[in-house]
Amino acid sequence: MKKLIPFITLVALLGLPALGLADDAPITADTVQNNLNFVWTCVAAFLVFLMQAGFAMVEAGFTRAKNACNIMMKNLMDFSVGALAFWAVGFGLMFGASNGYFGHSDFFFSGATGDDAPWNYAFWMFQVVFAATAATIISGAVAERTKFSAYMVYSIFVSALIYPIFGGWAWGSLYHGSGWLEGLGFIDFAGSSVVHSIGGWLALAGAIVVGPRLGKFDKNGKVKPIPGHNIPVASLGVFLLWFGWYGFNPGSTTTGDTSIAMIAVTTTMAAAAGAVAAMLFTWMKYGKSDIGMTLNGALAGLVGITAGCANVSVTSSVIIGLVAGVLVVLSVLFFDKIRVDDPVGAVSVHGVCGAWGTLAAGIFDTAGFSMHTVGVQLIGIAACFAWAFFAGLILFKAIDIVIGMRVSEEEEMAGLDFSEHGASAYP
Amino acid sequence: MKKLIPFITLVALLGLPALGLADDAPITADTVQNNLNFVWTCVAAFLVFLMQAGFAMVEAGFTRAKNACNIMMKNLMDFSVGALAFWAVGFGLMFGASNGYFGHSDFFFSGATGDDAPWNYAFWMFQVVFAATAATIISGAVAERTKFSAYMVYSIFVSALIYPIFGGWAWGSLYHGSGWLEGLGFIDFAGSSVVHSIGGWLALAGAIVVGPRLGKFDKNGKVKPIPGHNIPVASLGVFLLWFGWYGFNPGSTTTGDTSIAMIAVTTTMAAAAGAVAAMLFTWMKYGKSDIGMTLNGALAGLVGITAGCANVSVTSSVIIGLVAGVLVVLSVLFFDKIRVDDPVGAVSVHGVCGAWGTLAAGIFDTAGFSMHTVGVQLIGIAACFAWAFFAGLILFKAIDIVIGMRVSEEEEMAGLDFSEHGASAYP
Amino acid sequence: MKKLIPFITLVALLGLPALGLADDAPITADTVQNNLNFVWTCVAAFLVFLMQAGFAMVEAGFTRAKNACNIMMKNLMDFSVGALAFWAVGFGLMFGASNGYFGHSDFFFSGATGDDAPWNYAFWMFQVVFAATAATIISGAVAERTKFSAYMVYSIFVSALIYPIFGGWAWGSLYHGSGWLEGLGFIDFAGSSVVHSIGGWLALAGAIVVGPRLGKFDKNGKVKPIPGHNIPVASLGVFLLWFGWYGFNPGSTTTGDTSIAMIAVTTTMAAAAGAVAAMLFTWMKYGKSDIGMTLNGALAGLVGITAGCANVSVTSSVIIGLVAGVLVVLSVLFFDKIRVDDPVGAVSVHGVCGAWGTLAAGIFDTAGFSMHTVGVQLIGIAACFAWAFFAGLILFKAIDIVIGMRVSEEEEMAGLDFSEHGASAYP
Amino acid sequence: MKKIECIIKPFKLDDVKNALTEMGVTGMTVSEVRGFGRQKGHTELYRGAEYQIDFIPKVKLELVVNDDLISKIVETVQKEACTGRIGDGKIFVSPVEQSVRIRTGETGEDSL
Amino acid sequence: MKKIECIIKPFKLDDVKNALTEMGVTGMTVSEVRGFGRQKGHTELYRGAEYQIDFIPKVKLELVVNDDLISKIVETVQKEACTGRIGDGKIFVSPVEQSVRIRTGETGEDSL
Amino acid sequence: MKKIECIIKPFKLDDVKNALTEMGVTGMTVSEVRGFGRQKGHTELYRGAEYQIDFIPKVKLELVVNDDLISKIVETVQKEACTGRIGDGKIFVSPVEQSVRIRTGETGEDSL
Ligand SMILES: Nc1ncnc2c1ncn2[C@@H]1O[C@H](COP(=O)(O)OP(=O)(O)O)[C@@H](O)[C@H]1O
Ligand SMILES: Nc1ncnc2c1ncn2[C@@H]1O[C@H](COP(=O)(O)OP(=O)(O)O)[C@@H](O)[C@H]1O
Ligand SMILES: Nc1ncnc2c1ncn2[C@@H]1O[C@H](COP(=O)(O)OP(=O)(O)O)[C@@H](O)[C@H]1O
Repeated sequence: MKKLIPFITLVALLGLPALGLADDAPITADTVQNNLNFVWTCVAAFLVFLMQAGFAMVEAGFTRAKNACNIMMKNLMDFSVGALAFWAVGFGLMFGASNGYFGHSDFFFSGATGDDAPWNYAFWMFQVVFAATAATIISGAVAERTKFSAYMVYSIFVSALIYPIFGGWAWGSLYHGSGWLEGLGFIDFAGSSVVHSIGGWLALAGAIVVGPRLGKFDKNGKVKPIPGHNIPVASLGVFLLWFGWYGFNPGSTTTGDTSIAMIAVTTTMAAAAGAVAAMLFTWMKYGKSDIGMTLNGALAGLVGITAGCANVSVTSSVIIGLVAGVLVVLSVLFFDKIRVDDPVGAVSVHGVCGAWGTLAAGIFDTAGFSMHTVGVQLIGIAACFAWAFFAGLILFKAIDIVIGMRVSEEEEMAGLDFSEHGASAYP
Repeated sequence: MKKLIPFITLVALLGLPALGLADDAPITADTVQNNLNFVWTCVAAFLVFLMQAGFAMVEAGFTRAKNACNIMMKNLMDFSVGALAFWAVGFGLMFGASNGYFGHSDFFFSGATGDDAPWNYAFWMFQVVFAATAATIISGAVAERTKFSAYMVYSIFVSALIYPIFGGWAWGSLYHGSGWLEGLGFIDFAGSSVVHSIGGWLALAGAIVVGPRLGKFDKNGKVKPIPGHNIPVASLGVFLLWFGWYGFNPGSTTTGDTSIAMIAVTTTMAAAAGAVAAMLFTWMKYGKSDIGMTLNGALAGLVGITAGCANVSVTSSVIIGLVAGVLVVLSVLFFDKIRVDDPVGAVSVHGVCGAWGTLAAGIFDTAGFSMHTVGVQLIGIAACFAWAFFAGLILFKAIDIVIGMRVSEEEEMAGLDFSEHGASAYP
Repeated sequence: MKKLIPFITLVALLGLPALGLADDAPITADTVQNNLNFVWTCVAAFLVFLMQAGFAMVEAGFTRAKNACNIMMKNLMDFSVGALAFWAVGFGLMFGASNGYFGHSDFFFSGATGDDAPWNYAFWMFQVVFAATAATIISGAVAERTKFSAYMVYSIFVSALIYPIFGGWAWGSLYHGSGWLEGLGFIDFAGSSVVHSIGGWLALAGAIVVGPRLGKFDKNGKVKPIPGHNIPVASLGVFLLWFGWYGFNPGSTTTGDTSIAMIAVTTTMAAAAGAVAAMLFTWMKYGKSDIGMTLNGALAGLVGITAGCANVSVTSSVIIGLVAGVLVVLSVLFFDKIRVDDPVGAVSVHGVCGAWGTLAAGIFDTAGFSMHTVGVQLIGIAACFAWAFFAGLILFKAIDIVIGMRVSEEEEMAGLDFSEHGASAYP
Repeated sequence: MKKIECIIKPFKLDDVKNALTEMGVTGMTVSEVRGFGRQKGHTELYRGAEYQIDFIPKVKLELVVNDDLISKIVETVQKEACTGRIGDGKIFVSPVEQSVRIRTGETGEDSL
Repeated sequence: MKKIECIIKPFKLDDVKNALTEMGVTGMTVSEVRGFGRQKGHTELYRGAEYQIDFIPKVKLELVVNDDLISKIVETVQKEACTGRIGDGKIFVSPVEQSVRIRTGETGEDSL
Repeated sequence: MKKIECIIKPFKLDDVKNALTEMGVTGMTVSEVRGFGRQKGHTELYRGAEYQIDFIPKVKLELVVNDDLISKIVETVQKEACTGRIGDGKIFVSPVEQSVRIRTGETGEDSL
């Protein structure tokens, strides 16, 4: 523990008050606020990390038992491989000294480059969990049929290139960069677009390229549902994601200040409203409330409030959540109808509701409604779709050609647990 | 992220030290302490939120597979609907300007009302997760046989009326209110009565009105256990609840100060003692240690220490936990004997041990033992039971008459997953 | 809540800024920093607590359904019984006024002894969750065949004696003690040796004394794998452990300062690297990536970085993780070959990689490489093994003679859930 | 010696078992099966799409008994398992030529 | 009256069931089984050790039908369940002496 | 051609299977069942209340073989599955009239 390491003795001194020697080491309020910012930002990052577990549970619960190990591997690996890729390349592209389109410094992040090393670490820590989130989103949409090797490859490209480049456009100036989109005044506080829509539109491209699972659509194109194997696990995942979102949204202040409370409140209300809206809407539509949709509804509300969590009123957050909850249901049905097979609804939750959230952040801006703001938001939404979807198409097509995106029919029927990992989830 | 939103630039300034410009923005220690209070209160609220997942897992694990989806829906919905109801009505009743019996301001909480908006948000955030906890407690006691629609309705009434009114009596003055009970000097630091007993006695009323599950008691009234379908999941739930309790008890300071450590310690010791006591007690009683009871024992210890966590010694907390661990076992057996069917033991854990904890907070008060304090605690316990149990009976009876509390025999046998949601948890 | 309890009104005053009366109560930056240290240390302790759930899930997932309840009981009990034992005896031995070999004050920790009570509580809270971790590690290695009573007994001895004594050697001076090993300049920031190796070598002794599970090795000593029953649950456990590690490593500063960020980064990178290394290594070795090994790889990386998390560079942390990820695979195979049956790989993850991490903390020390430092680390590693393994052998042998370590063949075949607890995990 | 196979509604298992043991049946083997018949399945809802569940959970009871007991057992099962509602199930009787008790090697009647 | 037992590959169940219902079969009972045969199992990997899975998941289909339908049903099942790859399974026909519909007590042909 | 049905203790499955394959049996079908018999169940504890588990997990082994092999197989199974303790299970032999290999359409002996 601390005593054992020289280079933080200063810190140890600061710590000493705790050991009753306060008077020896006077420190300034600025220093303490700075420390508080570190504590808050790190704690928030840890909560966001836990979203990986949430995604893993949601995806596993909504798919079949024979692919559960593969899903765990994917979720563990897109974080692990993604973190390495973001460390080596992505962070520099996103936050390095930039020409407005991409950064070109701070590769193989060592914390040493640039000023003020300690804060670099805190900032990087918060950014890496965001990058991993974007990569994980795709996983669900291409589940149960994608080659593990192909998955590894695109995870690297997403964390190292696709996510950081758009991220730089919107958030670069938070560090050494500067992006054209933020230049316009684009509002995306915690990443409805930067993280969720990017992930969602990539997921769409992936689902299209890899194609639907065997048996998802019959010869006449009618949907034949493939129920997930463990709904309670999927629900646990949603609770974990919701919990992690309290790091995702309030944490995006990266300062421990009074603004986090209001962000936590809008986040809570939007999620609640999203779940309620989806529940009631399916109840009216089918005569029974649909649990899968309700779970998606809660996530839809969370994605929807992510952009505007810091600049909309509580009442607006409720409205944003309600709309997202209905939108996600319609969107899932729509993508089923156009025969895009998205086992967990990632495209609808993250892509569609991410776009909605970005728009809503403009419409309900507490700074007052202005066509200009809304216009900028629309530009951001369009840029996000264009970049993510087409970069995705190219990436996945390329992978498909080189190593193949999809396993063979036999392997798919046997399940990826066996064919990719020689394992079974519940032996 | 922060740069993007005007209204927290001050904050951003505070944050700047992190970016190495400390000197530009001198701030006071008071401001930093205030920020710290926000960070601590929000983090604590997030931990309490996770208790929703804990409750969901415990309840699902202790019931049958055919009702698992319904249980997830209930836990997701009592938080979501509850949050909306508490936002619209409950918060105002509990903390609004009050006549001593209920508040009558701050409805449809906008944060704008009253002074000092930012803190309102932090305070509200912490209160809403408490309200949701009270509502969730009932869920377990009426599981596997209650109509989902009835569940929705009473969740709204509990979060909007029953919980807030008693809460106002004990805690109103924390905000704009003032309650008669706190006026007497009633001690309930984190809510053994305000949250747990209220939930527990409502659960008792609910279990009585809805009646036992088919097959729980044979014609001679002998108990026929209906084992839960997933004990590891129930155990995970207990760990999550215990974790969340570290937000529940220490967080109730709503100030980031040195008192939280001692509260964390008493909370830990009471939970440990409760689990050990229940384990040993069942071991002696049945020759084997009973896992279900041991899990309940840990929760019993946590509920027991909730009232006194900040005003009893560590040794007292061990005693409180040991008593709670034995009490919960006897209580579960008692309610079985009087043929109240409580699938998860909610009444015993939250109702009975909540009362014990409230009493113990008086008996073991570090301020010294006084008959008066104990007397006040007894008044509080009685008021809590009277209010929650009878208000509950009326509420549930009314619902039973209007829409019916219970599903049909066929539906119950088929399982609520199918009959209420047309789903199955493990297709 | 706070208003209700006299003795923290000072605190309440500090809190008041939150209620808009800042000016009334001027406070110093030192006080606020001190409060921040409490908040940070407590939050970190809570995260470490959650590792208990992680261990429970990993162990349950990697073993058979018929022993799942027993595993939950063990994990709940080693924390509960362990906390009581550490409170009564262990803490005093580890941190009490010491002769360099063991402490002899602060038994039955009341917080009252010694100066500066509040900090005592925070410190104790952080230490108790560490002690519990060491005890839990053993659980996995002796799973599926150990008597519950024997388990209880050794948990007490580990938390009360074996862990604290070595802990005092390395960390005693953090409090009232002083250990010979720290005197030499031994580096073990967060406990690769103090917690993980101790647990791992005890696990080795336990696994040897209790012997392999029926059917793990055929007559010719060939390994016959006994697959775990729920890999997704094991994976959830790994995510929870990783999450908890963010309390374990950064929290070990026990001061809320800027150093925590860099520690969080090295922790993240080592875990990621460990997972990737194990995944690739098994892929090359078997033609398929092995999920069980990959999960162990992530944990191996975490254990490996624990000692050096605060004094190695980010690049070094990647190397440390990569090595750990390969090492754990080879180690698991090695212990299988020498017919030590460790169902979850606890010895390899915690013992072997703990030793590696301790060595690596010396090799990659940012203070610069020195044979002396490395030498001291080797002494520490040796002392750790010698103490834990032999003390363990004696302890387990003694227990075996007195009450027996192992259940009967019949009981083992029937499963411990039934034979020890008369229960089944999935009725 | 004959084998009686009964396919019944799961929740009837206890009643049937008790009735059989009361009349002196000492052994039977039970397995979970799914049935398809006049009692058509139901539709379930999954994330907004409905689908048909054709097979309904049933329990299959197998007993091998001496010929003299057959009629009595068939009768009892029929009585106990009957709810009068569609899907109650079937009873099938088929010949068994030989029976062995593994523990003792006894054969024929004594082995039951 | 005879019983037809079919052991088939799980993913063929739907096809077989549909074909049978089309030809007028009104009832059957299905159960999950594991098979051992020419189609040898596969090896799995668990934490670095390989092991052999001998038994392969199959589905067992049981129908009791009138003698006249036997050949037609056997033929249909054989056609529908056949992939031509090893492990397709078997069809066994055995005598049934008596059948009862529990709901009504009907016996013989009417009970099917 | 006859069907041999064996109900055995689960942990005996491997031994029995190995013995049978050694003696040249090429196929069998296995299913999880629960048994009721002389070996009475046990009581379990759930949240302080005890209850009786009547049905004990067993494994059912089904093989259809030529008549000439019957006695040898029955013998082997009896030997391998026997622990001498109550609950070892039963072996039942019953007639099979026809057998088809789905893959090839072969019938009779060749289909086994
Ligand atoms: N011909 C048959 N062969 C085998 N099992 C059958 C047959 N017909 C029905 N069953 C079984 O009996 C169950 C009940 O039959 P069903 O026709 O649904 O109602 P009922 O028994 O009232 O006629 C079915 O679910 C199926 O398991
Ligand atoms: N003699 C037998 N008795 C009972 N079931 C058998 C027998 N032989 C094969 N089976 C079942 O049929 C399935 C397929 O048989 P197998 O020999 O693997 O392929 P094929 O049917 O192509 O010959 C096996 O998995 C087993 O369930
Ligand atoms: N008459 C029977 N018909 C079908 N199965 C039976 C019969 N009697 C016993 N069994 C099966 O055999 C198993 C063992 O029988 P049991 O009487 O318990 O012991 P033993 O085989 O030693 O006599 C039972 O669990 C049951 O599955």
